Amino acid sequence: MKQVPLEFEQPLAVLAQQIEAIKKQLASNPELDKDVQRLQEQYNNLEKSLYANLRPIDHREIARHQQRPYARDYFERWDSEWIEMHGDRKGADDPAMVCGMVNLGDYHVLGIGTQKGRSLREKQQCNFGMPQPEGYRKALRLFHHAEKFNMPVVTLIDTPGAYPGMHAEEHNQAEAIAVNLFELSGLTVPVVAVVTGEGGSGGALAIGLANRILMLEHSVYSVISPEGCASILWRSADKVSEACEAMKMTAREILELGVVDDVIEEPLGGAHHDFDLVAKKAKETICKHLDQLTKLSREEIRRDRQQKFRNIGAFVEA
Amino acid sequence: MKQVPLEFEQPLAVLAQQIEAIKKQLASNPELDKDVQRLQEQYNNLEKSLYANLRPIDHREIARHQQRPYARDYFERWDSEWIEMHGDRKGADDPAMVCGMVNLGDYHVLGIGTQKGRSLREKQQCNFGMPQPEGYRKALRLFHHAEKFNMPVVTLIDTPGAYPGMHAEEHNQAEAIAVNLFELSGLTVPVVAVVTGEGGSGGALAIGLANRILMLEHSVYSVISPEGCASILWRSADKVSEACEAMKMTAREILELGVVDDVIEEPLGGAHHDFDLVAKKAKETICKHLDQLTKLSREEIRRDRQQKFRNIGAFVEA
Amino acid sequence: MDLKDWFDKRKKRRDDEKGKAPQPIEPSDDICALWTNCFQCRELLYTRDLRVNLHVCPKCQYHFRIGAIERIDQLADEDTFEESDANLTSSDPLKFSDTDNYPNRQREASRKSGLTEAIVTGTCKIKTYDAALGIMDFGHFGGSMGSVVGEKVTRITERAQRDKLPLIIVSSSGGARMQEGIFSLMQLAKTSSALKSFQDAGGLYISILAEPTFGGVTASFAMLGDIIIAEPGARIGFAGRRVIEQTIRQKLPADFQTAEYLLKHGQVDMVVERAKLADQLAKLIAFHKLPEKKTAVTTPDAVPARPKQPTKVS
Amino acid sequence: MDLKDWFDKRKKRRDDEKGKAPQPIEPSDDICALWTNCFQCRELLYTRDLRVNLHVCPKCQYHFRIGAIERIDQLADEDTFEESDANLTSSDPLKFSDTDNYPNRQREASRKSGLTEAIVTGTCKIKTYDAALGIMDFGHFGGSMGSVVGEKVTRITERAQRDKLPLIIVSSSGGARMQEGIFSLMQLAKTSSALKSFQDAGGLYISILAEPTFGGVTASFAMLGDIIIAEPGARIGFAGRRVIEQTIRQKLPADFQTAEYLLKHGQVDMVVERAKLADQLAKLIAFHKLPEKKTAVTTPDAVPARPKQPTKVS
Ligand SMILES: [Zn+2]
Ligand SMILES: [Zn+2]
Repeated sequence: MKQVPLEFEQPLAVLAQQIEAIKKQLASNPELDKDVQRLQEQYNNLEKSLYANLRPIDHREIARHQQRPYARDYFERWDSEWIEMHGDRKGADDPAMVCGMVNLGDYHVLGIGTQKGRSLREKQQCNFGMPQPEGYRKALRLFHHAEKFNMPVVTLIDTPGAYPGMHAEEHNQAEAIAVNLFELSGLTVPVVAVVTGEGGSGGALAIGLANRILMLEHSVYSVISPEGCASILWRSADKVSEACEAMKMTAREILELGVVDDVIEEPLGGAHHDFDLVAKKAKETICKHLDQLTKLSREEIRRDRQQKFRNIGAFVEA
Repeated sequence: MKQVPLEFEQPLAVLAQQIEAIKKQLASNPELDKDVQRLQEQYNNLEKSLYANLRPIDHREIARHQQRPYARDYFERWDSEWIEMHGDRKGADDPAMVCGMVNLGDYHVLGIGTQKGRSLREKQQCNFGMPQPEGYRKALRLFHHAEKFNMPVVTLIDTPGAYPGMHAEEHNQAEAIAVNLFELSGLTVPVVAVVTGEGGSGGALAIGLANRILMLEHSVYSVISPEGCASILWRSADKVSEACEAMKMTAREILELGVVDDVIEEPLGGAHHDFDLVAKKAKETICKHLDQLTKLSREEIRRDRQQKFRNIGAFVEA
Repeated sequence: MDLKDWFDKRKKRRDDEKGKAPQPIEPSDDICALWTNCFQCRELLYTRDLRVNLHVCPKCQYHFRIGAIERIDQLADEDTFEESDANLTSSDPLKFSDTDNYPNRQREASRKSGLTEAIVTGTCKIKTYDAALGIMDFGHFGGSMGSVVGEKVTRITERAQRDKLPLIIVSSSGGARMQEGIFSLMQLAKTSSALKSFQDAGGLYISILAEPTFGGVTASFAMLGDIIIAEPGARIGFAGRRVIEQTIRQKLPADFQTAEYLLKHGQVDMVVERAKLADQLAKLIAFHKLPEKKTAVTTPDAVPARPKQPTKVS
Repeated sequence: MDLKDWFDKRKKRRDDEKGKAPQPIEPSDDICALWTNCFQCRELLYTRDLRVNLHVCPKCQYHFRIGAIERIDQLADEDTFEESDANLTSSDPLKFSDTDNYPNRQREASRKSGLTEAIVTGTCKIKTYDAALGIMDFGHFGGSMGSVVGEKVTRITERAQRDKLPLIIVSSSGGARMQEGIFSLMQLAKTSSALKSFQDAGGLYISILAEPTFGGVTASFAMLGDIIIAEPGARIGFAGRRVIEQTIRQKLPADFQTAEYLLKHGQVDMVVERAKLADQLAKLIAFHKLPEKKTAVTTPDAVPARPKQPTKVS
């Protein structure tokens, strides 16, 4: 798959083109080899320096890269025979929420993830990864399935947020999210959530109330979209980068704030450069946490999760 | 409220007219008084004999009388300050399913009943008493409320059945009914169901899986509408009366079959002749059964209900 | 013919035929005819080929209705099915009579289906996994649910609970057994109640919906699966299509109430073609057998892939 | 001004005024102005009359937004409210700054609202019934939920669970406190989790939705009531109207996201006008206090009908 460069990667793309152009002349002009080597070195240095100095908004661009691996890409790599489960049983099957039975290492887990869609058609069906209330209720059904059969729940989060539409409001999007939080907090099976791309607001949290929250290196997680934040607080759409910075939405920042438990490294350039590697690393990290969690009793697993969220908050008690 | 006579009551109606006509002449012609007395006696005898020899289809006509008391009529009479609870929390509030908190004698009960609607507009809103899946899910929500707060559930059944429509099928009418049966069977609070009019098929049973099933004297309860039965088995719409007879759908017959626990008497002519009296009798009978049920532990209450239905069936074991 | 006899005879026949080349079968009373028209694509199919293909049209994948015995044969490992409660038969509690009486209609139904009731229940192995099984047969009395169907579903559920077996029920039903009146209706309550106990105890129930599943069966045990599978093209619903069209006075979409329509509307977990059904069931059972220890995992891969020979019935 | 001081002063004033004829009040910094235009019917209303009428327009029944103190005053029996956790204040975990920094914005919010945070919590009696109470105030920082709101909701829920009190929360919020970033979002999880424990323990939680309730508050504790009540005309939703219109590029119905619209769409149990709210709460609490014995029933009728005087604030 040919990588589509992001805006901040343009200098790299230009270098790469130059290298390609010279390489074509190599056969007739062997002494150009040195130029190629020099340029390749420049390329490598530039890439490293770019990725060593990413701004929050750059992370966000990587997190939203159109070639980024989505939930199905992980499930397929973890278990080529994973079995998808459809529907909320009450009238809808939301393609933006993918659920199924996945063999993850030695664990049988209920995998639940938002799905943005790759092709335009799939994107539209998935509302670009923004679930309807029915999607959250499908996830809820599977939470209960996991609880009944004592299976860990692994959720993959990559959503701009819950879909803001008329149908969604009429069908009580807010309740769908709230009830998921409510029920997730009561599960006695381990829940591990991974923010693989964008973690957008309540629509992300609705499958993210977990014993362990992991984030991919370039993924982001925020209470409101930077666009929304910029337009409300700065009253200017130009201030998205400032908003990204101010909200502390990158994996490393949130790890430092103590909300996230682990950050999963991505290959240089982002997860879309090597799906297999990222799926493997994610699997290892998830299993590491499952290994810890399954040592607890079921009641302890619930208490662990409740305690985790009980303690999140920053305030002064005079 | 002036009573609207049913077809089999026409002879009575004719007599009543004659009596009215003569009464008008009484002032100028006092000796007609004897005729009035004689006719009134005739009327009373005819009424008694008609009601002593009702055919199943006559019961059904009384059960479907347009002036028959509906769920709201009972709730209002039991508790003038009863509090209605609306909605399934997920997008709809089905007016065909009325739910609320009702003080019934000394009990705080969750009252749940189908509602046919009195005015044409209300009838249409209520789909003539045929709930949508959302109506059953509203009831389900209240079952859980009752379970949580240890309140008896009292259901009032008067429905031709679940609504057979495209929306209903799309939203899984079958699942809505099945899940209600499933969840009702697990409740540990007393459930008393009263068939007050028509008990039509699965749509009735969906709020009827109770510790005690009571029927009003003229109410009917059947697995399929007599029209449906006639058209399938006799292949003739004319055979409705035969179907009514064959299916054994009247209160007394079902009592004899052992499926129903008690029959509540109606005033001569049917429940619509005296709402207050019928509401009072229904209340007394329900409370009598609640008195018995609340003597059991919560687990015993559940077992009592499960055992009741475990034992229903007629078969030969060779 | 008694079901046990049938299975015995079949086993004998299979043993006899081992190693022989396939023989053309003769049309007989037992099987319909030599040639069958596909209901969907109208293709003329050689009946034996159709049977070998699990009664799925090789051209358009139309899934023909199949009887309980055929179905058991397709799902259960060879000679592992043990029937339970075969001795339960309908009584006539209402002394019901329409243009004919209920006992006569029962006899007629049994003559046509070769079964005593609209469901066969028992235990078996599915790709080596133990399971409790219930298979409805639309060919018997329209797969209608009376007291016997209700009782047998309840008993196999209780059996599954007692013996900690996964429960698998294949539904195919036109609805209620009208001739048993209120008793028929109450079977919805009885079966749902049994399933509640089973599922509260942690039992796995996989419900399979086959062409057609309607009415009381859909509104009770068929819709209560932990996992619900539909066969391709199967029509499934609560109310029948005609009743709905009469009520709403409007044409319904062509795919209304099909398995695929239900999948789209979130009512079934998956649509699985008949040829893959047994394997899928084995995978699902394996997945829900949880490893107590990490090392004790039984993955579906561990299931021996034993090729299954379709039974030749004559 | 400290909330406790405020209540003390108010009590003193009320004591002073006992037996006096009502005095015309002077406009001051504390109250807005002598006259108010109704937002809905544009009627010019004498502000004092409006206040006496619980801030409900006497002409069109428009329910004005009211502050937390006003609301407590309307719901709690006189002098029964005891505030908890008044000592919690926001910190600035992200060192957040947009066109101004977060601490400055906090000070500004407090100056406007007279409160330290967007919710006031405590215990009180409502028509003689003990209750735990949380009242949000849209006038403070748009009723946004940050760590303090989350912590106070959690603590009052834990208090209700410990002391077996019914929990009543009046929500009014524009959504998240952006300045607290991910901490703000996590308060949805924290409050919902606390409510799960409370409700598993059998606690009664009545959620009241007041104009306006949006975003994270709706998507957590506001929608988790055993009973959900909305005030007439209140706008309630997850996403804001403008965001939705931009997304679907289509005009929304005029009554979209109003309390009455939500009632029609099954999202709230009832819409209760402000004048009847305290009585309704008392009835609901009474109904859920179950008689252990038949004879020990406490019916709402047993509640003394004590006429409540609206507080005059100056
Ligand atoms: Zn075909
Ligand atoms: Zn007004």
